[in-house]
Amino acid sequence: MTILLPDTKSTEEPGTARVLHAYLKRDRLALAAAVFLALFVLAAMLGPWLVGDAASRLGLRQRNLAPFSLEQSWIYFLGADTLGRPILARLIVGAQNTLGIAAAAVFSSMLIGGALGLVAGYSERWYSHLILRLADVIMSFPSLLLALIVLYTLGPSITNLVIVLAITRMPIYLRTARAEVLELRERMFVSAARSMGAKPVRIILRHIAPLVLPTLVTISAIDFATVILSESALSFLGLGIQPPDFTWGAMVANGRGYLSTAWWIAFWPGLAIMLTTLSLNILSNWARTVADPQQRWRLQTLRKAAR
Amino acid sequence: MKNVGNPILKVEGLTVDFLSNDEPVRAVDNVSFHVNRGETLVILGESGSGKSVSTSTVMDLIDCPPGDIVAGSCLFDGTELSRLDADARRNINGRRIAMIFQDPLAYLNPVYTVGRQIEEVYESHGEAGGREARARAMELLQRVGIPEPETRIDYYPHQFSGGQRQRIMIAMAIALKPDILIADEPTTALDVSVQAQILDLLRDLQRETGMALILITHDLEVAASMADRIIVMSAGKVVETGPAREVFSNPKHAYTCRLISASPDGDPAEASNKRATKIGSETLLKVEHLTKEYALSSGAFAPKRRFKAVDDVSFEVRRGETLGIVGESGSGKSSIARMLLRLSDPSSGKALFSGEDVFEMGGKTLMAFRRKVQMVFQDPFGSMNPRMTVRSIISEPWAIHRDILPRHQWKERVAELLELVGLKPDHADRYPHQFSGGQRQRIAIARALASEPELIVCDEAVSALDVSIQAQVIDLLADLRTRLGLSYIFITHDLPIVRQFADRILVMKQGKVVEEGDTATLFRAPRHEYTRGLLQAVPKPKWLMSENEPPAEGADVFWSDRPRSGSFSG
Amino acid sequence: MFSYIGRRASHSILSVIGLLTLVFFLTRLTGDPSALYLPLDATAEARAAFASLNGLDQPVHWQFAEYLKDLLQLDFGQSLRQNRSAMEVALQAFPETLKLALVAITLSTALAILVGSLAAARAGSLFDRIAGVASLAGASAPDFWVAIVGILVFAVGLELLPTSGTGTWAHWIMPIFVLTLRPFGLLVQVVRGAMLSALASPYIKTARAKGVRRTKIIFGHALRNSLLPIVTVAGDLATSLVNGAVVVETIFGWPGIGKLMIDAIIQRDFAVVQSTILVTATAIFILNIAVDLLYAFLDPRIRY
Amino acid sequence: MRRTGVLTIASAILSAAASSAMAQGAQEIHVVLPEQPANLEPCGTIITNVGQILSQNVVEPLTAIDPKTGQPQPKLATEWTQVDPTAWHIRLREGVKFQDGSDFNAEAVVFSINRMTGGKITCSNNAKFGDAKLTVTAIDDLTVEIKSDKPQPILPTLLSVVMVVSPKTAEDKAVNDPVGTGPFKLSSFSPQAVVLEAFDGYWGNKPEITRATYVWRPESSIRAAMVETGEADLTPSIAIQDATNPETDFAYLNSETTAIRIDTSQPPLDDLRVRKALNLAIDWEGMGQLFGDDVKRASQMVVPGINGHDATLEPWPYDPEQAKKLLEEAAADGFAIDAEIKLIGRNGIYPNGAEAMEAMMTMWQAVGLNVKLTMLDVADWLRYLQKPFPEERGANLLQMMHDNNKGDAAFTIPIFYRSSGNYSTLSDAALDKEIDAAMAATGEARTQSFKALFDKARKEVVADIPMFHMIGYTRVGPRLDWAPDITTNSEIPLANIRLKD
Repeated sequence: MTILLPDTKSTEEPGTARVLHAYLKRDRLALAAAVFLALFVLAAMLGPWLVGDAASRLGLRQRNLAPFSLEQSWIYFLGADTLGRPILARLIVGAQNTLGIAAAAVFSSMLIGGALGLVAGYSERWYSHLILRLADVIMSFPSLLLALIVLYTLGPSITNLVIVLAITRMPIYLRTARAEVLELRERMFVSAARSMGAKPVRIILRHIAPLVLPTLVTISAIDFATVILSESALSFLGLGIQPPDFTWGAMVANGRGYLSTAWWIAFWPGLAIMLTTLSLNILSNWARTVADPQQRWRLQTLRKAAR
Repeated sequence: MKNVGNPILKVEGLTVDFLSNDEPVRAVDNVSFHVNRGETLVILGESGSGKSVSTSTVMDLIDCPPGDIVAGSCLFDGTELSRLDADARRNINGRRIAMIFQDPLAYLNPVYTVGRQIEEVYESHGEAGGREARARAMELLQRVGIPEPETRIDYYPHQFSGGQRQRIMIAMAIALKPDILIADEPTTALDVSVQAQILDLLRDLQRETGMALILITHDLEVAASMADRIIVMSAGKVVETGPAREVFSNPKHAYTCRLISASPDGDPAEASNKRATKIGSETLLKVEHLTKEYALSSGAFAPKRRFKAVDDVSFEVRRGETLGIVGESGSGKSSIARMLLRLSDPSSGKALFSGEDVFEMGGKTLMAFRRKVQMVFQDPFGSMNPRMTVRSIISEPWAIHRDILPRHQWKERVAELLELVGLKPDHADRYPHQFSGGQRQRIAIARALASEPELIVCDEAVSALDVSIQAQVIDLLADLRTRLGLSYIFITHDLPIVRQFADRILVMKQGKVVEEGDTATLFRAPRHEYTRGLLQAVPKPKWLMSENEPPAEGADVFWSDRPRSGSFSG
Repeated sequence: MFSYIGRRASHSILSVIGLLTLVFFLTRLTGDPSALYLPLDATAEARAAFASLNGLDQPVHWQFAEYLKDLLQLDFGQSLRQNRSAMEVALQAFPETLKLALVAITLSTALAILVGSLAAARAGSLFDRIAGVASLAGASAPDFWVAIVGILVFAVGLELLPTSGTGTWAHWIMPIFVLTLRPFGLLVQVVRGAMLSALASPYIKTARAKGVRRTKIIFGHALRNSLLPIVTVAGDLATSLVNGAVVVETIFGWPGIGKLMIDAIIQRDFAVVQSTILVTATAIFILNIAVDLLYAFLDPRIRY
Repeated sequence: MRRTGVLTIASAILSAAASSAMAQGAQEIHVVLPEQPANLEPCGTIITNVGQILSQNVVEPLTAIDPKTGQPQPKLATEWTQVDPTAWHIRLREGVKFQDGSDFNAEAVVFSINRMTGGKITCSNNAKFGDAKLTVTAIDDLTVEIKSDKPQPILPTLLSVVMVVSPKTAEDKAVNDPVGTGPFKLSSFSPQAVVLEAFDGYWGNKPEITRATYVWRPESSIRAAMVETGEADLTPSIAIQDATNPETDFAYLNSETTAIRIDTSQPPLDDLRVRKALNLAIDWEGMGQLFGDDVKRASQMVVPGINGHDATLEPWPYDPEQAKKLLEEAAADGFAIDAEIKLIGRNGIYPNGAEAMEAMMTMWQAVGLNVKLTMLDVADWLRYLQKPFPEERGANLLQMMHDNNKGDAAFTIPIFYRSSGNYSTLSDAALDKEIDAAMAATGEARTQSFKALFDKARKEVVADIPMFHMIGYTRVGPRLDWAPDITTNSEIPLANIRLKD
């Protein structure tokens, strides 16, 4: 704490829903981002119920239907794709795969990377060196090669795509977790626990992991965006999700050939990706501000005293 | 020399808020003070009293928002500061008013050489540049007592000791001979002997330049030894003001009285000691020839140097006894604690606990030992996991040692322990950061007690606390000793505290024990030169020193006995 | 210092060996190249001849032993596709990628430092918000999408820039723009965050108390201390760029190593895959050491 | 916002740079190909991107196929006679020189054929000869004799893949610096471009173009844009959606036929009714939309112009009701029509290939078949295409495309329908016999036999679902006077390209 902030305890604790809500309302951009994300997540969850099988219904005679035409039903409001399927419906259904794949990949890479990072940071035995070298190897292993290997040996499926993305993102969490542990394990409460006779497993799980987690979660928000983008880059190269499954990334990749003739095919999913990743980035910025006692005031309604 | 002319700085009715979601937090409330040329004004207060905020306002260091200057005026040399534009105020900073801070390592830019940082003062005010600035910086370093300034000028802050860094800060502050020097807790992080040197330096410089000195401190002795006038702040308000001697000898405000009486040795030491009444004859812990060596590598090709942090230390603790281990930073006292708790391994030596060598223990014996010996750490916040509730913190020993207490009794026992250390049972569901420093240390003690230990090692356990809190925690420890028959190893750099509390004292210097004896004897007739030095480094009140005369040794019985109050160890 | 570099080098060599081993065996899980190199109607004999000609009929561990033996003699194998040494192919492509990567990372770092510092200095201002959203928006769009739209707009629509290819400096503009977007967006965030925390540091108070000018506080003190996290992230981003900007290289016809690698992977040109990975891994290892040395240069407290 | 910023700066400075980049010499053309040629080995000219650069430009074959009749025409060979069923005499053109100055003669032809068949290099063209063993001898300076171990009635057709190279070419190593007799010689080959320059000593007519630069971009829209902006003059194989300008974009029937292979050995696909239903369930007119208006519905695996193509053979109509009925009948007979059928597609097989598979999957599902699409990478897909097929493949339909540009159905029928055929899932001894007979026949008998076989395949066997004879789109810049044809997929003879003034 610097001299400039009085050493008084704040009467409120950030973390309660009410306060977070107030902070969110103060930052309109973050609020908009949260609303967007909530919408997308809702769409992902309710998608099938909302649009039924419209997303895969062929309409070969309304291929590349332009958007905003009101002659067709509302579902064609954003136009139709190369097989005449309504883009709106595909966006809604695609949200499920897109967000699901990214969430699963981010979660598993955070879990595995974080766990390995905890071990590598806390222990100085041979296996922590092995873990570090492994991280090095993964980091210089081209993700495209990995994608191809998995595609070929395990076959195309959503699970396998998640495996590829999770493995490629893992070193980030591993390195971050390790760096945090290196610092945390010197902290006094760890010494205190050791002096009480706590075993390493207890120290790692009970004392260190809960403090590493917020950092990892912050990274994961940005990583979520990265994963959505790398998934779409894989689709561009033909190594991503395979038809008939699709994601927004795959929709952009498939529509790219029509950018000059039917821009809407690649535009809407591209916009969806952009808004999602942008929202995540904005929200993670917001969360960082909330978590930082030096900056938190920016989100508060500063009420001046009466003069 | 004192109180001549108009005040160089006059602060009137200053009120500063910090804004947040709720009601603004009033950091400074209607504070007025002034300082004259050549005078030393001490602002005394405990943490959170708002003493730093008022001077930071003068320096335009408060960011608004979240700060909010509600009212007040700062009249500097006849100019109202709040009417000046940013550039004019910048020009005053460093040239006419300078400031030094508590933690010079943090307050010096780590990536620039100290020379460059001093030269920057000249450059920023267009006073000098290039060679000239460098020459003047070198002169300054010389003046503040940095050895070999020609070479050290190109060193980085981290390459200096704590005292030297503060000297460098001072050099920077006096570069342009300011009218006022504001020193914000300048010696708090320093050892007693270094503190004395820095205070001497400040006094000398003040005499040379005739500047006014505003010293902000929570330390009664430092305040007394420097102050011409004193203002005492509490909760953002000025509660007492007046000439130093008057305030100290005749405190009027209740807060000031409490502050002065709370200092650990407010009453004559021998009368109010909290030492053990019954000491058993049974030896609980016997340490023999304990040594800890570190290998220092100073470069790729240089041979490894060896450094003994603890050098052949032997001592005994009897059941029911409190052993004080005293030393300045780097004396090896904390290394002993870490080794005894098996947090690090000794290079050689033995420690027999109830007859068994601690360092040979393993498995079950070690677990049993961990139950019987507990540690209370210096920083009560750092020693508790911020993500755990008080309940899980206190019950952690039971989770580790499954045989102490069945799980269904945990809740009840936590409540008992909280009451035992003077907290409420319903505090159990809160988190550490919701407590004050003293309360946190009580929680730490409750946790230590949870495993029903026989020996508690307190490593600077009260050093981070405010004076008034220190006394309460010591009282608690003494009380628990009587009630539970505990033994303590009490490690501190603060002589007066051990004087009250320890039965026997070990004085350490550079890893070696230089003196050992029972408390009363050691304080009455210190045998070793180092011990004497430590006792004498405690600052003496200014009004007992004659001008131009270095502080006399043992000038006044009352004040030489009067301890330094709470301080951080470096 | 030397011992540090030595230690790092030995770690990296271990990692590279591990990497090559892994790549060797895993690529061979991806199927038989003969199917790709011979016409669909080639006979079984032709396939067998192809396999024995290229040593693909041996057991995999035997092939690996051969590969290691050749490696020791600095023979990195022949490219099946290109009829020449695989290493020659990789080394020809690598400088093209390196050129792009260096320009892109330098440009994005420089711009990000400028924009991020100004945003942090005026945190909460309109400029801060616009800079934040605009840079993030750039970083949030799929790069191939930006690239194609860029070509359609600037080359086809406005006829300002060449569509693709190499040659004049005008050919650099769009690839660099696309490559810069994402690093720039991420770095602006990093710079802003690092600057905000640096500006809240105690030594900034000291500088203010000394009467140092605001621009000098921002760029001299805060920025100088923020460089460490910036270098860390920029280093990571540079690593991924050095690994090849596949999408940009593919779309703009830039003959770099990323495009080479993806072609080699899809075509099962194993020797080229191995050689490109060896080249990029070595480059990344050198880059990492350079970043570490830069740390020590930037922060006098860091000594190896 | 950023873009407009870039725009204003760019517009001020760049127009000059951009236009200079597009400036081209009068006699020089730029061709942009979809893919980088991996190498320039003249023995690999049947690979599209190699052939489009080298074939007829740098190296020339002994014979050339007439795109209209499918009959071999003289090139470096002027005459040929079959002396007995296993031997042919080939008369060579006189006065031809290689680009390195050596003479073209019988020795050179012997060298070239031996180099191709020798097995020391990987030679794609050699595959056209199947497992035939050739012995080549020089009879005199300009006559060679080619003997084979079994009758080769269409040897002159096969000779169109024999690219003659200078005898100085390395015999045991694939090369990237081919030397042939063509009107152009290789000037440079870098990862960015291939440059050809006119060869002064060419035996035939001097081409108008003196220099040609080949570059490559995989994105069709970018290639189209390059021709539009004048950066390039010609690009083959643009996607249908990019062929928007009737002035520059030429559609031509190429030799490719798309189809789905039905694995007749796996239930329920072993039932003829199910196979017919598969053909009837597709909305062919709607599907055609995916491939452009000029696309031609296919009833057999070869395009018109190929010896054996039956122009009277009707393609399957769209009749979902009939399909459902057939499936009901099959189900009634105990065929598990609800079993999962894997539809195996290949990434990037042809433009809109994945979309076509998605559409067909949906249509089959609509008639009640449980079809599930899996898109595979080339190498993975090949395992299903070629024998030996994977053991546990289950019922499967395979997306494929067949390219017969060699004038004769002999390059199609045996591999698809004979039990020994590499892609064949059939094992019908009677059919095998019929095919063998057709292969040995010559003249009109050969044509009629092949036609009969295609009829049988369409009506009785139904081992595949022929889709379309594909249309290629090529964008040709306004400077050029040239139109693509069926051969454009394998060669772009620069000598045929004229420049408008």
